[in-house]
Amino acid sequence: MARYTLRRLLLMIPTLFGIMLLNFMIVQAAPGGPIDQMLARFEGANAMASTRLDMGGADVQVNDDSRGARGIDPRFIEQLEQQFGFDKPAHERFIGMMADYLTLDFGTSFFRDRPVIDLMIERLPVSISLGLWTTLLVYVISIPLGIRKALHHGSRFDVWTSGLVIVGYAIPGFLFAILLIVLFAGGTYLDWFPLRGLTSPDFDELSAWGKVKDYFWHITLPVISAAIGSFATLTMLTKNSFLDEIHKQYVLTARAKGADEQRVLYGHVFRNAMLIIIAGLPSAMIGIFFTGALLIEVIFSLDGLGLLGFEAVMQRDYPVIFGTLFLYTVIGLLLKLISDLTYVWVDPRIDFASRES
Amino acid sequence: MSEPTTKPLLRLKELTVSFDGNVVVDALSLTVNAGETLAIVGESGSGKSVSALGAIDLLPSNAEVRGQRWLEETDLTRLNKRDWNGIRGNRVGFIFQEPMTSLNPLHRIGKQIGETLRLHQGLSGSAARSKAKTLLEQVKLPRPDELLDAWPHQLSGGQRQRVMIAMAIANNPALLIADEPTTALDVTVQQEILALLKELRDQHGMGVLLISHDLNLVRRHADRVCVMYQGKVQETGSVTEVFSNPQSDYTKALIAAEPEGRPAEPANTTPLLTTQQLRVSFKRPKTGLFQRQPPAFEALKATNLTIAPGETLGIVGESGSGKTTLASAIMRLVASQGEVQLGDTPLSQLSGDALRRQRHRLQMVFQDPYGALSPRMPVFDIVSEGLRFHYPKLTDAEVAERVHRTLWEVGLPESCAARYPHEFSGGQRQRIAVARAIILEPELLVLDEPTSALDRTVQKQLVVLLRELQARRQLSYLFISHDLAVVRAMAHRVMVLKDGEVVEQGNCLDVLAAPQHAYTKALIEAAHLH
Amino acid sequence: SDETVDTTTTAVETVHGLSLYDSPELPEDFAYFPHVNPQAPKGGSITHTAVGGSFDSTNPFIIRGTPATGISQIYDTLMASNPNEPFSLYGLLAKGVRLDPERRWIEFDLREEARFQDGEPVTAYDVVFSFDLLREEGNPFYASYYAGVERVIAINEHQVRFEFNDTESRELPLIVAQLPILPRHYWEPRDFSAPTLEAHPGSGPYRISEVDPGRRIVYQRNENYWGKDLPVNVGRYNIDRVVYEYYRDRDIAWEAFKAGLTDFRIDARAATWAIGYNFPAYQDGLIKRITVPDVNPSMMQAFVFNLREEKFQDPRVREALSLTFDFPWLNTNIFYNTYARTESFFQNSEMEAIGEPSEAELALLEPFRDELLASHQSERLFTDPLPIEHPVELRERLRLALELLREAGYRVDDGVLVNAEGRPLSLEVLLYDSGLERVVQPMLRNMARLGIQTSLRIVDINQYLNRVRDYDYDIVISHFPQSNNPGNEQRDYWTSAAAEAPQSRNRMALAHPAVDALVEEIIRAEDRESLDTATRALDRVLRWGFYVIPHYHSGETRIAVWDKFGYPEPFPAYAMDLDAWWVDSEREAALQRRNRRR
Amino acid sequence: MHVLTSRLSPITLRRLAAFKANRRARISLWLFGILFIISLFAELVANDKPIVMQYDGQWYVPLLVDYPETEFGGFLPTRADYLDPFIQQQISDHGWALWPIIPFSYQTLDMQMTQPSPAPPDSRHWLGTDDQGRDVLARVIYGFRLSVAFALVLTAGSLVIGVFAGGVQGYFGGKVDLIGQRVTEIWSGLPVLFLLIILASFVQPGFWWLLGIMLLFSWLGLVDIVRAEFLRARNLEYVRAAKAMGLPSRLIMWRHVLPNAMVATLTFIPFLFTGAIGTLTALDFLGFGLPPGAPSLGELAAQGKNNLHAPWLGITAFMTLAIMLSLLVFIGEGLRDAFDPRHVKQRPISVQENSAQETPHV
Ligand SMILES: Nc1ncnc2c1ncn2[C@@H]1O[C@H](COP(=O)(O)OP(=O)(O)OP(=O)(O)O)[C@@H](O)[C@H]1O
Ligand SMILES: Nc1ncnc2c1ncn2[C@@H]1O[C@H](COP(=O)(O)OP(=O)(O)OP(=O)(O)O)[C@@H](O)[C@H]1O
Ligand SMILES: [Mg+2]
Ligand SMILES: [Mg+2]
Repeated sequence: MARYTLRRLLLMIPTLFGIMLLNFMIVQAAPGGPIDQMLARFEGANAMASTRLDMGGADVQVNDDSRGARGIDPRFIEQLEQQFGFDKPAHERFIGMMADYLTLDFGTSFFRDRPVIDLMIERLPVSISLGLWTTLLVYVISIPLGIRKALHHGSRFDVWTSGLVIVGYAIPGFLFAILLIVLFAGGTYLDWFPLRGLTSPDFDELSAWGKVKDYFWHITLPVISAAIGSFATLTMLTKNSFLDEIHKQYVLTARAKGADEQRVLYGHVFRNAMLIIIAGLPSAMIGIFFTGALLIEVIFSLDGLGLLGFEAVMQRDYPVIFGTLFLYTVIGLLLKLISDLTYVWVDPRIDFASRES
Repeated sequence: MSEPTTKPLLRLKELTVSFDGNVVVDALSLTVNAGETLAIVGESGSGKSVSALGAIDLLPSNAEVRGQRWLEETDLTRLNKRDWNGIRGNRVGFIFQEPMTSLNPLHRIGKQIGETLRLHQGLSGSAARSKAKTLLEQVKLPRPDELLDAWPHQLSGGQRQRVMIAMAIANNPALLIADEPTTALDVTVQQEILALLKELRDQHGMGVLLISHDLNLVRRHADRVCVMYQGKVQETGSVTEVFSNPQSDYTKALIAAEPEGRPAEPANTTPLLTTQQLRVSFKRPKTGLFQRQPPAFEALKATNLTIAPGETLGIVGESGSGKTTLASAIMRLVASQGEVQLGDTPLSQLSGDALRRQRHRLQMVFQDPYGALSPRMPVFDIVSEGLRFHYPKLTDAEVAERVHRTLWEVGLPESCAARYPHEFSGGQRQRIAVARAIILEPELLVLDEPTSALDRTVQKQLVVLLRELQARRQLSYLFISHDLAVVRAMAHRVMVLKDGEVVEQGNCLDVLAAPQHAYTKALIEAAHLH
Repeated sequence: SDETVDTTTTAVETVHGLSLYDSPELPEDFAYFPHVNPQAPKGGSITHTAVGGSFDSTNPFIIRGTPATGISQIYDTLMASNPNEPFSLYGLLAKGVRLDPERRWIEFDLREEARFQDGEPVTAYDVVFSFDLLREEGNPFYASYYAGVERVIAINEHQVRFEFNDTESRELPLIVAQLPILPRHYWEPRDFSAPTLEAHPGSGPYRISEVDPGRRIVYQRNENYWGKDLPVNVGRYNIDRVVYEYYRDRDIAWEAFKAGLTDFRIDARAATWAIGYNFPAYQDGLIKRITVPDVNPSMMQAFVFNLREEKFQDPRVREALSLTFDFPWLNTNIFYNTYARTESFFQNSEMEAIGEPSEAELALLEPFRDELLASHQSERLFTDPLPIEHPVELRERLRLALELLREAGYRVDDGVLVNAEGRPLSLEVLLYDSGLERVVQPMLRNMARLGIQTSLRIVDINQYLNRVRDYDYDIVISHFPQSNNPGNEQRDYWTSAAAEAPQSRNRMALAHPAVDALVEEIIRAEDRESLDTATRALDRVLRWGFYVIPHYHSGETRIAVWDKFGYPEPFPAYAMDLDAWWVDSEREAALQRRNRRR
Repeated sequence: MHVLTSRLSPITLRRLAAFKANRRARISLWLFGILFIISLFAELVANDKPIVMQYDGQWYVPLLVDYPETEFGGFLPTRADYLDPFIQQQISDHGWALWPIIPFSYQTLDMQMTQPSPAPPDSRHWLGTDDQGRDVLARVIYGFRLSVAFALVLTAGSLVIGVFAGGVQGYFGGKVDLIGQRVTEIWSGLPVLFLLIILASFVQPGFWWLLGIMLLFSWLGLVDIVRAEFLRARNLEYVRAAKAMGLPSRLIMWRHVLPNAMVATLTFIPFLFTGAIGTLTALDFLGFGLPPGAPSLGELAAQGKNNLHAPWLGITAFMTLAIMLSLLVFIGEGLRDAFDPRHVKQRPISVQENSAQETPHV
């Protein structure tokens, strides 16, 4: 296994390189680059990405330019190109970028003038809060629920819980988030929860317990909205995997040993049924951390990584795009390796050796 | 033999079991007294296992159980789940018929035994481990220290069966239900295990409900016997009574049935299969993911053998001696060193498609029939699959005809074709596995314990069928069995394996009559061949 | 500074205010602006909803970073404008000003008591520094905005002089008078071009008191503001705390307003205004809705034809297409009848052309009669009154449109409108804001009834800008915002020079000698009268040319506030002047009590 | 029927019976079928032109043929707009017309609305109108067809590719796995959003374009789980047995490994299906989706968000998705039961106790 692990680690280098190269080429090929963005800002049409997510409201096109724009000095464009390094050919830029990455230098955002890594670290609390609690909530509820459903397959309990999780899945997350806000945080009905953010403005002055309370008070609605759609798949997966295992001979053996239902289910069936679920956990984490909650972030005005990435794409903020991509990819590849090793840990019969055809 | 008491331990009254309306056990009544062994014998598929499972409520949910059951003074029909958990594994030990599939594949041996101890004796940690080790020693498992950390799939059939036994007796149960407990064991180990059970019985007054098709064994180890046929009890009585004076026709037939006769001599002596220096070694179990790999375990040491067309080579040997490994190596299912040659084809040098194209020439019946049948395939598909693939020209009707004929030949009704493997009894599954292999009429058929779960009558029928096929098509068999009587009826030559080495080989009758090696002697001695 | 200083300075009279055309209305000793309440109580707070989602910089002068809203209120300018006049400035940092009659230079005398918020005096060197800083390191906008300034010199600590190279522009002196003054001592050691989140000092009435990116920025009224008793400031800057709350989502911001988390809201949407106010706080009378009539020309928002396309060359085709825009339907069914059709490019101002052309207008137009007749294919421009009276009823409009198209050589062939060569007329509307789809679709549908092949394309903003810059579109939605004092920017909107430039605002790529001449006329205008004449003439040329399909405007600003504010009534004529609002402390306390109870 | 059943093999009959025994699945299948068929004939159900009409004694089939307005006394030589009050007046004066139940198509702007849109449900618009004045029900019907078609193709496509890729990697292991995995990793690292942006700069991305692009990536989600299941299953005894029988790898994978490694995949099918609709929704939401005007459920959801004062938009979008998904999940459960060898007729597993209690005691 150690050799396999080492081999996988080494293979990550070409994989990463391939991903970066492809992305670099594709991103460059997309119409509209950072220069256009700068010009757009200059013209007053600040193409903030979030307006893209928050459109269709006003009756007039978004435009707040009242100064009356004037022609742009071509020197300014040249200067921008120099500043962004576009005066160099693409392959030089790519090689330069990869060389910087080797020293873990991810560059500086074009528009924000902050190191990419700082931007990411700054947004980590939001993403981790959302991701962690959502994942936890989903796993803590779905797995026992799925098991119970498997035990009572076809019963009334099974039917109504299926209905519930499916409805949760079907409800578009952003609509649900808004519904929650209108019901529980708006000015029309109840006003129990805050509308926005991760903590209160006076967070620093609160006692430790107050801080905890404040944090969960803020995170409740976003987490519920982010989680609502995720119960269904995991619950059904758990249920079906259990249904598949629960009749096997070894379960009978466990029963014959006098193991109670809990032990049979969690001690015996669980490990057999959960291969995919346990092994999928790392990737579920990365999914939830890094991409899952774009709209939730917008609606609750939480600045998380999802929004950072999306805005970077919309603004063509190349350093942020590639920096975040690089980090996600590295983490993703590592998690993938971990999940492969988890397979072997969960089921020792699994190996990765070749089977001749 | 100890004096059986008359204190009733398990009482079944009018136990009736039906699956989706089909009655498979019809009003079975029996009593097992403390310190007594009651044997149930009977035809394969007659409902022995189902009755035993029904008694302690372990049947699947599509089974309907009626009738009354008592364990000592406890009315078993009125127990709730919690009560059952206190009884099963503690007061009632259960040895399942199919040891190969009955262990949790993802728990180490030590943990599985330890769990029983922890559940009922509260033992854990090193105490449980040392107790588990003692148990493994009691059931004569070699290398117990190492095997505690092994996964079930790293054990041979007999070894797994002994783990099952160890689990069942771990808590000194008052009642032991042993469903074919020794099918995968060679006779010497079998003797020792039975002696162990006897000792427990005598020491703790344990009652044993023994299900077996081995009449020899029943005669020597049971006090009373109950004969079942098609879900009904044919007769019950003390062993001596029933054996000396059988009442029902079936019992008579059963007692009379004994594999007999000899295979026809092969016409040809140019070898069909040759192995040279065939060796297999396995990685030893590792305790942790990143632990150092211990040195490999040599399961099969350099083995040479030849089989001529129309010849049967019997393989006997101690459980765990490498018989299955040898078969798998010949089948090229495990990585091995050395040469295997089939006819002119050097199998060991082929791989991929070339090897696959040779495969229809040699087929195998696996020791673990349950595991070897796709759980989601109905029997018809299982049996017909190879046929359809290797003989694509056959029409659907021809395929169906051959499948039904083969099923009939192995003694299965046509109606079973649409059922799934789990809906059969152990012996029936074994016959499905045999049917799947013989339907292809390969040149070489490797049979790994094909009769272990069959009662004498069916066994006899199968032996006859195999011999007839051999005679007709000049099939060669590699026949692995613990049952020397069957080996005698099937094999031209035998080979005795011990610890991965061939300790003796020769003409079947010669070896059986005049064994050279000490192990062979012990084996034949224990077998009580007539 | 050791620059040589022109001694003619003293010959020019020092004045207290400037106005674009005439002299300022208010006398030198005015006590306060007429609209303010000089007794307005101080205190309280106002919470705005900030647009744009988030900010990451407190420096609004540079191109990088997203600046926080409202930063400008921490800076004083040299002069402050009077909301009651179109464009008149009175001394703020400057107590007196001298403008060369030839407009070659302007001089300001700074007030000695002027102080930055950190106590340092505001000097002429700060002015020079600010100007150079903005022009060199600031948003490139400033470089072009101040392009007409040759140089700025500090005559002494309290006198500063701007020298112009562009003496044509009447606006330029006023523009420099609005230059925000940044503290040199603070910025000199710092990198100006990089975004920052520091609460840097200004000299104005408010200072930054809390910076919480992504959440809010708070400005606190400066108790010791050096200029609080200046006439331009009396009765203004009354509210203690000005808060801008950031919400990434518009709907959530609306919820926040309903919940009382923000207390001031400008409603950009007809539907919310019409039916959204049915929540408890409004029903309890705690929220007040005010409509303030627009004080500046309503912005022209319109579908713009790309005249580079052959198919849009014919004015009859453009007119026919204009007829397919069924505003009455839109207004009734989508906009709750809250909008009015925009007709003029200078709608809602005296610069709008109405009725038949006046003599003066005709005088400007006559020299181009031939070109205009050729380009407009009709005499209507010279003879017909404005606004253009189209038939209102849709079928009639379509009938007329079809006639026009036939005149232009089109015919309907098997349901498809084709030109003489048999090529179908097909066009595509390019959008990036899907919210405006509802404005486009009905028009496209009507076009389709004429047999025109239409499509709507919604692309992401980057691609949109890219294509617009390359004139790669048939029709886009564009805007022509106008101030009360049109000037240089008109060149960018309409002239043939701009039509060539890739980055201009001349989205229709209009190139017409008459228009070019009229634009110069506007820029040159010496007084209001001639300015208005020139704009009206331009308006006529543009409107009769059907270069755009005008949209609609609301003509008023819709404001909803939690009822705790006092404000000047009537509203000043040329700006809303929120700075003159104040908070009624009793009502504020009552609201707070209520909101706490909820 | 009898002929049919007698021709089916006993095992198929048994599976059919198991499926039928699941009442929810049966009803769901019926409902889904009915809905889908209705939506297949959407043009007959919701359209802005009459199915047939008679005018001045002449027969017309506007549903199939485009008649110019001039036929009916108008002046426009282009396809008549039958909702135009003038034409309607003409028709009622000169003949009659048979209209579909919903006289609006998905793109029809109602020119005679009684209240500003988005308008709440009323007798004219059963589910109200959206913010452009289009009939929501008509859009839902067409949108259902479009979404289901999209999802069907996408699901089927991703299943085939995903199961194949995952299966091959998992089953063969070794180099195939090692290299295949790296390729999938690189593939999944491709920036979908940018590809869409690039695509949008060349063509107006329509149904098939989106389908194609999505198909390039949608299967990636399946690869890992299928691979994991194959990795496990390939070591099982029955797979060895199949191998010993001489079956080629493809058959072993197809007939032995796959059916036993499909739990997760089968579970995911309904979700893949709705996920595909969700993807379309998200793309529409971000503006990279179907061309404007297309009847998309995603656009409806986005409208729901942008028009909170018009809750019927969001509710309709949600109900449509919820109903569709529930039906699919229930059908999926029925299929699972049908192919589950141990399927028991809808009885909870804990019957053991019950049966014990039923037994009369002495
Ligand atoms: N789950 C099931 N569903 C339907 N029928 C079953 C099921 N399990 C067992 N049977 C049937 O019940 C009958 C009795 O089976 P049982 O396992 O008790 O046989 P057995 O006497 O133990 O035979 P063997 O000696 O072969 O093990 C058999 O005919 C078998 O086909
Ligand atoms: N995968 C494996 N890994 C490690 N050891 C193994 C593995 N498979 C078998 N062994 C060991 O190899 C030895 C031979 O096993 P094999 O299955 O060939 O025995 P056998 O002769 O068939 O015994 P039985 O009669 O009990 O079936 C046993 O000791 C077993 O523990
Ligand atoms: Mg049995
Ligand atoms: Mg064996």
